[in-house]
Formats: sequence, structure tokens, C-alpha cells
Amino acid sequence: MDHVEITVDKLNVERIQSSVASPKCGAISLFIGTTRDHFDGKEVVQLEYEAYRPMAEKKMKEICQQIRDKWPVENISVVHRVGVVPVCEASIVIALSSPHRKEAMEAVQFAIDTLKATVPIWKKELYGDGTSSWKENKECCWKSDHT
Amino acid sequence: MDHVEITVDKLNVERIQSSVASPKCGAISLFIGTTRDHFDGKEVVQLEYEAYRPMAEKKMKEICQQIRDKWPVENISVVHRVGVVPVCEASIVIALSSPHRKEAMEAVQFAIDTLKATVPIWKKELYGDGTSSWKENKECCWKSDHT
Amino acid sequence: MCAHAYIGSIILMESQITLIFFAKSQELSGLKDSQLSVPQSVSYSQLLSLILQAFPRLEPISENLILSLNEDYISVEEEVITLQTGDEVGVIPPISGG
Amino acid sequence: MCAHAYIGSIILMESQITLIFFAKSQELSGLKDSQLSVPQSVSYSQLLSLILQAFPRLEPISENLILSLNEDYISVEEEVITLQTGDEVGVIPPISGG
Repeated sequence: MDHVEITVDKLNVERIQSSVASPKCGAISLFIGTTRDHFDGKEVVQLEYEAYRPMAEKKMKEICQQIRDKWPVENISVVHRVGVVPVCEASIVIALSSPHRKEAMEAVQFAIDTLKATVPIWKKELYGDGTSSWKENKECCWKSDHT
Repeated sequence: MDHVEITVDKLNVERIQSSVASPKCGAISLFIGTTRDHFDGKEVVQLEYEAYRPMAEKKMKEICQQIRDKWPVENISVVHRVGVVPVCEASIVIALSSPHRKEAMEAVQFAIDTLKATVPIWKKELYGDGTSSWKENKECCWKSDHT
Repeated sequence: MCAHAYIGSIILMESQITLIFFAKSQELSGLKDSQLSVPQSVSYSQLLSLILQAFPRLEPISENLILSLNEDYISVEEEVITLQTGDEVGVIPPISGG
Repeated sequence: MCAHAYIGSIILMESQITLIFFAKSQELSGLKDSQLSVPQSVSYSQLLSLILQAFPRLEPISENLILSLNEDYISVEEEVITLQTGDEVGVIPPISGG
């Protein structure tokens, strides 16, 4: 199973984890990206994500395919939350199952690295001093030089 | 926070994940070991875990300390279930949070590798043909030659 | 669905594409999407120039954009992009998902 | 809490340790735990021999055991293990947690 999803709802880790479980598999690896309360010493009061939804889902599906080309995984679920994400809550959950753990852990690492480099989703941080900023992933190859 | 636990209860991934979340952290990495329904072509009908409980907890705490010596992680939770674990359910959950994702993923990999090599817990598989077998981790350095 | 534009003696076939803007490109342009007439065949750098010409407010991030065509990134080295009316071109600032 | 045992002319100080068995070592010995009198100072291999002597049913896994002392593994190369009455020695077959 390859499941990719972009949602405004709070992410349910338990549900996502259960959805990739398989009696054939001994390992589930999960990565959860959570929002932080500070950046460069500034307090982050709110985070907001925006997606180019159909393209983001397409790129997420491509990541699933790339994983299957490299590792024998069973089920993959990649879910990204958009809209306001409160501090401490998850913006992204990547979960996948495989017979053995090494490939599950490698594949999750690949998935989050590739997602940060290719999936068109944007994060805006709103700071305590009233300013805000669109972030840029360091993995993004067309980012500004100063970040 | 370092939390280690051995429990007969069904593991609650959501609760464990929430317990390591921190507003200072951008990443949570989780590994979940689940029980498989087959081994070498034989159907596994039941799995049972047994622990040398105080020593297992001591060794799990040592793993937390080793992680902190290597990576700047925030919270660590290592929970192992004992007793009968139905197929597809989790026997182990390792969760940890860190400011950035690379260290969280590396530390989880280290934790499960080290746990399999050092923590005195045993798994017995009961097969469909009525036979049973105590398993041996390949990471265990005093295992039998034939496994 | 192509318009015929006479420029001097050359007939250029044009397509009406839909541009969509996100994050910083949406903030700067003040638009979520817009229509633009472009030649049916352009290079990446020509297409980018046409977009910047039509939406000069994007200038501050002109060096940090990637364009997509129908939900795939276009290579900045692409010499021949064939555009049809109805095609969707994304104006994509640096991403920050995850 | 030490017993004095006379072997020839040498006085050996002995300690009463608690052995605990797990998984296969529990199945083979038929015991969860047991008491054993051992010298106060032994090498790893001497301690293992004494245990196998007292519990010959462990023989099938004699090559695949590790001993622990008060919840720490003992190194198989240890030459001097000091044992006190009440010490807990685990008879630990290959592990399979995770």
C-alpha cells in the first residue's frame, strides 16, 4: 500500500502507524516532524503550511515509487498537514513497514530527505515580535543564498 | 527525559510519541518492532516475551545514556512489551525527539541495534505445527552457531 | 484553441496558460492564479522572462523560483518547452515542507 | 554470612549466591531460581563450571550462556569475580528482545 495525503486535520500517529502494520513485517519506522517554538532565538507563535496540493501529492507518490525501487518495503504512508499547525504538533508523519528493520529505517530517512527537497509545500513562521517569514529547506536546490 | 519500561500491556504508540514531544524539537523518530506471522515458512500462531526485568531496565537506561553521549537528543522513551504479543502488535517502541532529524534517526537505529545485542529479553515462537522455539537475535554475541 | 499573432511577417502560435502562485510568489504577485499568453514553444529562460515581464513584482525572488508544468518541475536547462492552452505553470518559490 | 569449607588443608571462604534462570535455561533446569554455594573468589570459567556441575541439565546450552552478576554481564575473560552471599547470578541464554 502506498498512501499519500495532505490534510488540514491534526495528524493521528496511531492511525497512521496501524495503517502500515502488516503480519508479514517485523518493523515499522516512523518519522514525525513537529513544529518548534523558536527560531534563531525568536519565539515562534504560529506556523502555517501551504501546499501546491495535486503536485505535492504527485511528488509524494513518486517518493513511494523511488523507495520501492530501492528497498523491499510493504506499506508506506506519507501524510502532511497544512494550515495552522500549533507548536509541538506534527506537520508530517512518514510511516513504513518492512520485513526487517534496516530497510524500514533507511527508507524513512530517504523519504523525509527527498520530501524536503522536492515536494511543493511551504511553511510560514509567525514570530512573537509580529514579523513572519517563509522558510526555505536547506535541501531545496533553488533556495536563496542567504538561508 | 529518559523513560524505560517493561509492560504486559498493549503498547500505545500515540501516548509514547506524545511523551517525547517537545516544543524545542523539530523531529521525532520512532521504531516499532511488530510480530510476524511466519518464520522460515512456518506459521507463527503466538509469540511470548520474557524479561529479566530489573536487568533489562538497567540495560535500557544504559542505552539512553549512550545515546546522550553521542547525540543531542531531548527525550527518549523505550518500552518493551512482555507476555503474549499477538501477531501484528508491537513488542517494542523506541521514540525520541531532537532539534533536528538526523540525530533522532541515527539515535533510534543505535538504540534498537544495541537493545537487540544487550537487553536480556527472550522471545518464544509457537508454530502452527505445535512446535515452539526460543529465538536468538543475530546481534547477540553469545548466540548459537546455527542461527 | 491557439491564437494567431502576427509579429512582422512571422506567425507565432500562442497558448493561453494558467499561472499559479504560492507562498512568497503569491504574496508578491498578489494573485493566486492568472492567465498568460505565451508562445507554443519556448525555452525555460524565455518562459521565466515572460512571466517576470508580466508580473514584475516577482523580481525580488526571480533568482529563487522554479517553474512547474502540469505538476512536474521544468528543468532550467530545458530548451524546448511545448505549451498548450490550459497548461498549468506553477511559480514555485523555495519549498519548506516536512 | 560465609560458610567455611575444609578441602584438604585449605580453608575456602564460600558465599551463598542466588542463581536465576530464564527462557531456555529455565526450561532445561526446570527452575526459576536456586541457591548455590560457591567460593568467594572465582574466575568466570570456574563459576560457569560450578553452575554446570550443579545443574547438568544446562549442558545443551553450556556454550551459549552468559552469566550476569547483580544485573551486569560478567566478561568471560574475568579472572577474579568476588561473590558475596545474596549476590544474584543470572544464567542468560541468547537474547531475542526487540
